[in-house]
Amino acid sequence: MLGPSRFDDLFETMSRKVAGHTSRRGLIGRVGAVVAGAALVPLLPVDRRGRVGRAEAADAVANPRGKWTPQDHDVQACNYWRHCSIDGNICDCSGGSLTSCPPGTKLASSSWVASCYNPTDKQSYLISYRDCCGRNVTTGRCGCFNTEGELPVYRPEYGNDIIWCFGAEDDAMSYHCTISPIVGKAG
Amino acid sequence: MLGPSRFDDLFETMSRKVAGHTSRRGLIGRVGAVVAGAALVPLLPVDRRGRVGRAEAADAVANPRGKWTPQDHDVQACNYWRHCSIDGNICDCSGGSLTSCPPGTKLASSSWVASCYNPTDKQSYLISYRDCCGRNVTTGRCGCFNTEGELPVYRPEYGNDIIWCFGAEDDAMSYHCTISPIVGKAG
Amino acid sequence: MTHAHGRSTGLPISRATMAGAATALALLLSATALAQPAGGGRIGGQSQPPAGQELPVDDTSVEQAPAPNARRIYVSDPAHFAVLTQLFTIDGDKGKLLGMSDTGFVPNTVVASDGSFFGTASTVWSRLGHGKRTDYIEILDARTHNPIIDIELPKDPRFLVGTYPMMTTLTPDNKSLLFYQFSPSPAVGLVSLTDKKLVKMMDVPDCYHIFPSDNNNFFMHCRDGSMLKVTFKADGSAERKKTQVFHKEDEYLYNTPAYSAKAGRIVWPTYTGKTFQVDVTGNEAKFMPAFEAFSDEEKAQGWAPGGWQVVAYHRESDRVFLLADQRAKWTHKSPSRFVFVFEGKTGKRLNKIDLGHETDSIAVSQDKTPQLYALSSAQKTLFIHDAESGKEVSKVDRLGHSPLVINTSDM
Amino acid sequence: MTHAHGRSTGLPISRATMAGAATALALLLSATALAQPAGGGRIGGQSQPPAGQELPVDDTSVEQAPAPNARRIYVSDPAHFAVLTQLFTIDGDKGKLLGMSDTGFVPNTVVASDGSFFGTASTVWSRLGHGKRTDYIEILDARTHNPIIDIELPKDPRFLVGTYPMMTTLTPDNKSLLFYQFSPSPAVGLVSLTDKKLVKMMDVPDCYHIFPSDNNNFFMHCRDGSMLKVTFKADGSAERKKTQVFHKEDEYLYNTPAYSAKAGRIVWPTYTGKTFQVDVTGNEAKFMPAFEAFSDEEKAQGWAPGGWQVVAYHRESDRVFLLADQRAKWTHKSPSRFVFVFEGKTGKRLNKIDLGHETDSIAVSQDKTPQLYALSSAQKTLFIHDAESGKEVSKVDRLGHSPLVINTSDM
Repeated sequence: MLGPSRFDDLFETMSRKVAGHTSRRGLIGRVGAVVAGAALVPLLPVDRRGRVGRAEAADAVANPRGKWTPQDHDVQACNYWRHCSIDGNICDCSGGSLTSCPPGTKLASSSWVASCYNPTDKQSYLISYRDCCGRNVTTGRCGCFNTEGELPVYRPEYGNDIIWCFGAEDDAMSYHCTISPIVGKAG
Repeated sequence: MLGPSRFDDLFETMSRKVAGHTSRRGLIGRVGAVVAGAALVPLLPVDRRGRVGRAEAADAVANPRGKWTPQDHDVQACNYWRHCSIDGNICDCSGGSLTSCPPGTKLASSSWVASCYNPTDKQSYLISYRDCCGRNVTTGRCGCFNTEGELPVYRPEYGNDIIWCFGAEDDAMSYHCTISPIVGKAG
Repeated sequence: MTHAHGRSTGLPISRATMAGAATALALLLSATALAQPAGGGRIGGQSQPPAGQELPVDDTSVEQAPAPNARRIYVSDPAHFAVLTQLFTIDGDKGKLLGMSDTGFVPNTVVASDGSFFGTASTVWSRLGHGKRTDYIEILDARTHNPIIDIELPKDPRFLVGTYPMMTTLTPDNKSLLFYQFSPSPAVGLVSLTDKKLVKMMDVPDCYHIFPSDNNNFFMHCRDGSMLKVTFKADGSAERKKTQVFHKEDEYLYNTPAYSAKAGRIVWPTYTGKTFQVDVTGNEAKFMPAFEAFSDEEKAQGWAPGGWQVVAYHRESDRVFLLADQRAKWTHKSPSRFVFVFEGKTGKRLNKIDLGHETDSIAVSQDKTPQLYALSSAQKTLFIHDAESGKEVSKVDRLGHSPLVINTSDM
Repeated sequence: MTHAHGRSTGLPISRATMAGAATALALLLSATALAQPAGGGRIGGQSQPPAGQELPVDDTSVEQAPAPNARRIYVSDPAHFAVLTQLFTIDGDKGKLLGMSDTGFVPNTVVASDGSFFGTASTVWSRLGHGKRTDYIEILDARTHNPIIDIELPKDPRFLVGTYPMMTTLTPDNKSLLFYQFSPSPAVGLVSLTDKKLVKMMDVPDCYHIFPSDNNNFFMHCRDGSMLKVTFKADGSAERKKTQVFHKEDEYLYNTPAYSAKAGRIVWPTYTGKTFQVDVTGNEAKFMPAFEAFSDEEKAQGWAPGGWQVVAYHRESDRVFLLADQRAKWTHKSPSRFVFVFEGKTGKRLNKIDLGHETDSIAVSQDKTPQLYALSSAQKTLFIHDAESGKEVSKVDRLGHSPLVINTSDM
């Protein structure tokens, strides 16, 4: 799991614009107080691009280069709106749900928050992708590959190739699947 | 690897008929002299039924319950005549050949000898199936499932489910693929 | 601790600002506030909407499987003898995958007689396909699917063989596990799950399979066509006694007989459908009259069993289910499309079920209105049928690479 | 010892009797006579037909791969992030699979600059997906494919990330391996392959990728758009120096740049095809003028790079190969069907190759008449093209589950 020093670094260098205007220590102090007792783990991207090619995913769009178009009725499909930035297996297909890990896995203690658009109520929500870890990947069960807004690895808060099982208990760093809970509305 | 005691047991109980008419010690003595320095490892069945369903094998016959019909032109096909009793992956598809293991694998020190009919010269040959071990199975590369003359596990000299990597060096008991060398003519 | 505990009403940046140009910092802040504590307590539970927070919030958790019942099914995928394999837990009532567990090379599955746990004996290497070899037994809780017992075995024993259900088994009290050793000499390993250790390798003659008739007795089947009774003590000291020869040399018994420990019944078909039954109640092997599943006319038409697990037995109704089809000789392990149902006591044929799909293995649940499970390796699918009508009621697909073995609880 | 040594001219049972009723004993005898010795010597070699033995006899052996050349290809299959993965060795000349090696979780492949060995950094657990975690480096001989070095790493370091070729690399002398650490803080691990141990974790700022410019210097790319030069000694003590910022914040550089250590050239396209090149010869970063792969008109038509490894560089001809297609925004990792060829020095477009198939990753061989390698994850196939004409000359299929990364030797 990332320690405070790494956390500081990320804060400091979050983006070029932000870095210049932010008092790192001040922010840390405030957030630290708020989440007292909680690990200071930045919730970085948990997505893993490349695991499943769009063309390979069971419910991928016909054109691997086509525009992402979300729907709001089939939770196990890759184009379900909450999965707008998932790159992994949907836990709902493997004994979990949109918000729960399958039995025997470990919930990662960190995640990446992204904003996804619900086409039904036309609102955007913050989704905190959390990995379920400690079991081998659920090959063939709803592997998805969505890369909306995905940035390179030197911008890890938006990057999508990182295995984010670092913080799971029992050193359970193998990847199984990902849940897509809503954690708030996005503006 | 099977030790002499196991070997003796098998000899003694090879079949009900044979067991009654054979002097175990006499046979062992003679064979032992012949293969002086060689391990007394019975070359039992190395086939593993059920790894690949006939219907699933790439070049399986259309009917999984149809009669086995050998051919003499495509070494990588499951119905190549030498594979008449193979149940595993053909090494020729994975960097080996009909008689050689792929690089990095270990040749099992024991094998199972079967009689296969060559439809071209209309002769039967003894094939000594040898396992190449110590690497994970070559998934999707010429898995075959032929069960001609295959008997239950209590007749292991004809059974086909045993992983015969017991004798491979370096404790390399994982299964990779199987070669089908000719070791003689069968009658 | 749920994320609700980590949520702050005093976040210095309002959510309204999160969309737009400055999202990087905002997202990280938001995310940090939601972080789980290291080694936090129970995961899950209802989260309270934080004060002053009207936004929708999902709680997160790790599922537990429902309490196991007779319709709990475990499907093992040996994955063409890969060194990494998987075991799928399925709810037969709902036709739903409950979870999956990692297993190693040629895994053999056991299920507690009360369903409370399941586990496997399998093999791993320190570098996947090579390196240091470890044979081990891992027992998992049927609800949490977390490992509760892990026992490493000594190096020699385990029989690396296509997975047969009765080659690794539990005693009826679920306190001991028995596994078969092929090399260097035939033996049965007695493992105490209570003491979490291998007690002893018990030598046996040239016999195979393990059918525990009670907590201190098991039967095996021997090359010569007899059964062997082994009576053992807690320390692994054992006595052996062979029965009569009960089948001919050319009557080839399948590697995957059905066994109900609670009924004390072994049901064992041959390649041609002649079906032997052994009653081992009272720790004595009583050989019931064998019955022919197929008439001579049917045999002439090619009817014969075929598949991996070709037979299942329902205890309460005394019914035998036999997977069969019309086939060429020596296709005894190829899939079949039909299940024939017989009364165990009489061998009378009661039904012929057209499954409608190629099937490699069958099993039945032990409840009063049993389900018939039909597994297709090629389709990677477990089909769930009503055992009485034969009608397909549900199915679970995408079961790994080549799922082959079904285990249920004899509960 | 070959089986010839074990063959007897005095076998008590003639081969003529082997067919027929008594085959069981005969087969076993025959087989026993052919048994390999335990721990026997070199396997293989020509067997002599035994005296008085006119029967056909095959010799058995374990293959060695041919001597590696510039057309030796390694294709890594992370298998959708499975904990057991595979690395395929391919002969580009023959379009033939030479063998395969087992690798672990998110394997990162390295290939010696003279082709003499290859290896991976990956992760295993003692119970497959769980248990004790071990990060390790395994180096295998390019001909025998046997492991020659195995180094276990301390627990924290390894970056578990989708496999990028330049996140784990070798120094040009092939004596040290450098790997990236993400957590708990950014660092580069210096591993001595000579001493077979981790020398030190060298702290670095928020920078990524490792481009060794000689045996004691490497460059990284930092979040702020600069490069970082790290000069290190054998003991891992290091000095760091940042360069100018060379690209804008919204110029998103791919995670998989091309790098030729022998040319000292990094070629690094953005999502839109603007291609940066850094010359690191003499251990100084010289930024060449970036070129646009696509005109404004082409960009308006949707032309942009896309795939996993989207760029390759041929040293001798100074050519840049870019994988691209017409696409929607944010599909930068989806496969493409075309390769655009540019002169490195000028950025002049020389060719547009229609591969004829969806391609996730490309690479080129470094010989005079290079091959262009085009890997399709979905088709599990490496297509081999002539890099000049673009014509497909051969292909190797059935490469595991989802092959993604190509490694060649910069020889």
